[in-house]
Amino acid sequence: MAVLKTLLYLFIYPGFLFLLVYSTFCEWVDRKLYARFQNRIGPLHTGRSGILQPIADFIKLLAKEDIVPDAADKGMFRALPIFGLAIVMTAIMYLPLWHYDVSRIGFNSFPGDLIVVLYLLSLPTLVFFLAGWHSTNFFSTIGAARVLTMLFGYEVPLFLAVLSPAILAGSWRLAEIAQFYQQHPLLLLPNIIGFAVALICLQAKLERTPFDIPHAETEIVGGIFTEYSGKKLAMFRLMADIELVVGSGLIAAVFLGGFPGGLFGGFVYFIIKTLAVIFLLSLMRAVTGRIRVDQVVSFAWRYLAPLSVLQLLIVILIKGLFL
Amino acid sequence: MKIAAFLPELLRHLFKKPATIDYPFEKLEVPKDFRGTPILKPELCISCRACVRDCPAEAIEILTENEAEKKFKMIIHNDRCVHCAQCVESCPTDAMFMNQEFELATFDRHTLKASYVYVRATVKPKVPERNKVPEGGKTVTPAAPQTPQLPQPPETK
Amino acid sequence: MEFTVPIGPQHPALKEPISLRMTFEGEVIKKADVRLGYNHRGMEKLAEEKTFIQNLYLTERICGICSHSHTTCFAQGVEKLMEIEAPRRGLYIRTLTAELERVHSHLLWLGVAGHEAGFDTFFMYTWRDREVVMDILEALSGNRVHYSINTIGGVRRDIDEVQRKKILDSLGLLIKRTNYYTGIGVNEPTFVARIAGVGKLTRETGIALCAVGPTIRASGVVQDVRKDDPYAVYAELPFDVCTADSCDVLGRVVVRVKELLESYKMIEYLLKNLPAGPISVKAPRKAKENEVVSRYEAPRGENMHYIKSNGSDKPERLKVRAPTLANYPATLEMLKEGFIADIPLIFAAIDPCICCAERTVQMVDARSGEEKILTLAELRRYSIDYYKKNPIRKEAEWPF
Amino acid sequence: MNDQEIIEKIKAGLKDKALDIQNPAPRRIFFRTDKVHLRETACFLKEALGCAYLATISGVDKGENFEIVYHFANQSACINLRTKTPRNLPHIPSICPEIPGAVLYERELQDMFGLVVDGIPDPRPLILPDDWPQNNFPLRKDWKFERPPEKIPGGK
Repeated sequence: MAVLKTLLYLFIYPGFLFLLVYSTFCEWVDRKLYARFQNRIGPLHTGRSGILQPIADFIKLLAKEDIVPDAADKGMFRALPIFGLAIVMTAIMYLPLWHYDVSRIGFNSFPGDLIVVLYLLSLPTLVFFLAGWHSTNFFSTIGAARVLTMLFGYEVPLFLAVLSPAILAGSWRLAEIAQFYQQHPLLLLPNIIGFAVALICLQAKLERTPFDIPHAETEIVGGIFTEYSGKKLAMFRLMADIELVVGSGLIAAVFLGGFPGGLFGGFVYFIIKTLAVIFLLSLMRAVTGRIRVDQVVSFAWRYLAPLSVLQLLIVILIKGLFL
Repeated sequence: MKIAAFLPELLRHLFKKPATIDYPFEKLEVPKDFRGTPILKPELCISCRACVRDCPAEAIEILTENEAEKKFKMIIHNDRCVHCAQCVESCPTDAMFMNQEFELATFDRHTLKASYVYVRATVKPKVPERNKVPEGGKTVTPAAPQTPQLPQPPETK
Repeated sequence: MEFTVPIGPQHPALKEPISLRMTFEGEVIKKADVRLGYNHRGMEKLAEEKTFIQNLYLTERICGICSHSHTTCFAQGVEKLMEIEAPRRGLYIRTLTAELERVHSHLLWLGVAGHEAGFDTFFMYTWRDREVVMDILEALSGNRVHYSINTIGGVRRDIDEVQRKKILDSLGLLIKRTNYYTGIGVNEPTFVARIAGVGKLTRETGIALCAVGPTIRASGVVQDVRKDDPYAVYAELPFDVCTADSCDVLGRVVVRVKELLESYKMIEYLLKNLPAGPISVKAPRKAKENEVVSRYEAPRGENMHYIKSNGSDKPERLKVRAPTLANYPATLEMLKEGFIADIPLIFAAIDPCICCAERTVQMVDARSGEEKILTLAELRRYSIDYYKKNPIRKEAEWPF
Repeated sequence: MNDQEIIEKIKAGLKDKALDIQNPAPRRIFFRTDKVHLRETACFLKEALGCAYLATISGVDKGENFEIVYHFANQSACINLRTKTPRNLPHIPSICPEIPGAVLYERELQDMFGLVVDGIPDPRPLILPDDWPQNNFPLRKDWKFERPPEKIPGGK
């Protein structure tokens, strides 16, 4: 029974199958919202209100000719999309959705899994860098350099912002953090600065406007993806979608009180909370223009890092004085 | 400087009807004087070739089918037409007009050719000085009245 | 490490083909060079073989955005050669179309600037509002892009009372939206951070490099053909030449937005003071041997046609100078010491409208680093050979 | 500054280097100069009349000669300076030292008329492709373009 449950966990929910379906759905939500903010219709014809459009795009890309450039490092070039996809799919296993027991330590929930998720979310950035670097195209190389430059900006504030609720909850384990905030929902309020910082950093991590600098199409064509086509590009697109789900799931687990209620309750909470985060991310994408890479770094260190330190200070004060 | 200056506008648009329409299924109406595709009214054409002379895209051809019967053939190459309506302007008898058709895209250029076979009309041109024997225009002088014949329908349209 | 990157002829930031060859050091541009000729259509040669009436439609097709500019410039030149004068109502309608075209071009440009800065929402909104003026132009002239409203000796279509009312009504909306965008343009921090202080062109360099239009006006030079050399009915219109002193892309945005507001004023004046009378006079087919220089302030800058006639119904020589060509030397100057990220913005800030030609491709072999110039035929042969040697695999290569 | 004053200034400043000064329309002044005085004249127009703005350079094929028209403009007039060069020796001096913005127009002249602009800072072709055949200058009157027959897939 336990084996079956684990297999279900890995392959159906929240593993492989659910992720495929839900990440394309999230992309549709994002596209539709972005379109409606801009007074457009958005995807419309594939499926009801275009809900199948991301899947159709995925299948279309799979059918396209796959080109590996002569000058590229062929092994790396081929392996990286699968590697990246595996990383983000692994990351969702550690979100406290289902199949965990707060009182016991399991393979998917243990003290320090927060750090693991953060680490697994950092790896895709490295994959993007390597993908760009090994394409050996000028535009890809510039894109790769920009990926790393941006990483120096947003990574530290993101870690600090995500760690402060953990400090308040007194645990490095996502399930325990979620449980703490379910018991003390009012304590979510002091984390509001951290939530804002984490949202902005997540946007940067997902490389969406205003931080879509590594693949800014009007500047460096496709950036890191310039040489990618066909199936490999489809993998990367899917990877970005799943990263969106995992990232917003992490924010929801840490800042919005997790997903209580076992299989069904957790499912409903997961959908509602991730969609709420995605709504905010879409809004941020619609409301801003792209900034320059030097502006990202200076913005991150001038505003985001001090804000997250301030958040840490608030949390420590609250913890020391009231708890 | 404000942060997120666009925000109220964006949220307002979330509840507004989209400005775009679902084009091939829904269409906007074109204004009444829209310059669409040039069409010939064969019963008015006197074969003066003013349109041939002025067409900037060489899209109009007039061939003599039968000299004795005064039968002519006009071919409008819609694949070359630039929709400027200069032919309508140049026509002394208002035999050309533009309809509202604008969706002409096709896989085959031949389907865009519209040809009309007709007997030259005997209409008095409205601007006489425009009608002064243009190049190759032997047939411009008004012909003797002849029994009115029904114009032939266009071959392809 | 310095390396050279070709921006174009095919690049997402460029809507038309042109090649900018940039030498970067890191993210900073050290050298910039421009290669034209990817879209040269030989119009000046072709014009020598067409009659004046046909050339009217040929010049219209020099550019899709400022199609009215080129026909007006050509038509008023030919009118001088033929020694006829268009009636006042015709000139009023001509000017009205010109100003509506300026409104549509500047709104389009604002959207493009937003898009180049990755600000797609701004792009969508401005282009939606541009539809208002496009609809007016369509109702007025019968088409959205090539209005063909000019003819030699006046205009082809009259404007009726219903249209006049409709345009005046729509103006209110356009003014409201333009004022709103002015607020956004100077308030949205991510947008302002991208355009302020970028693409500097000092007054002296601008003058020395013969820049025109909003590009030079944003460097504080008062240069506008509508004021300096009034054509059509601009001599009797109330308007100011808009300038800015910041010499950067922000200044060019400001100049264009100000010009929009001036254009609305002019359109209102033109509609309220529309004289009665005929709209065109009959033009002869032939022009006496003579020459004329016709100037016109297009939305992008000064447009100049030099027309020489030889007594026949065809011009002996037609020289067209579109404003973008005059702005290239200045653009190269502006690009120097900029960032890669600024290229699309700086280049878009002159509102390029590229009309040039070429059939070669520059290929760089990544391994040897040597450059090969291939003609299109060679490139085609190369690609056919490549696919013969490496056929596309039929069976799917599933990565799992 | 009205047209008459400009003409007076040109006459006074250039003396006999400015030949047949015409004023065919308001704000349009045409005059001719020999090509050896070209740079000097451009310099005079720039310094004395404020015509730093060169709108364009037009070339005209006149059979024996090429006529080259430099269209200068200032705030009050468009001053057109003509010069000519024989067809068998098509050389003109570059005015780039005086007016740096002239370089593109001079390159265009080289491409289209086969003129040789002496002292041009950047002599590469501007608009013609790199594989363009030698000694083909499209805007010369003796250069005729044969339109290739239109090929429509599937026959006419």
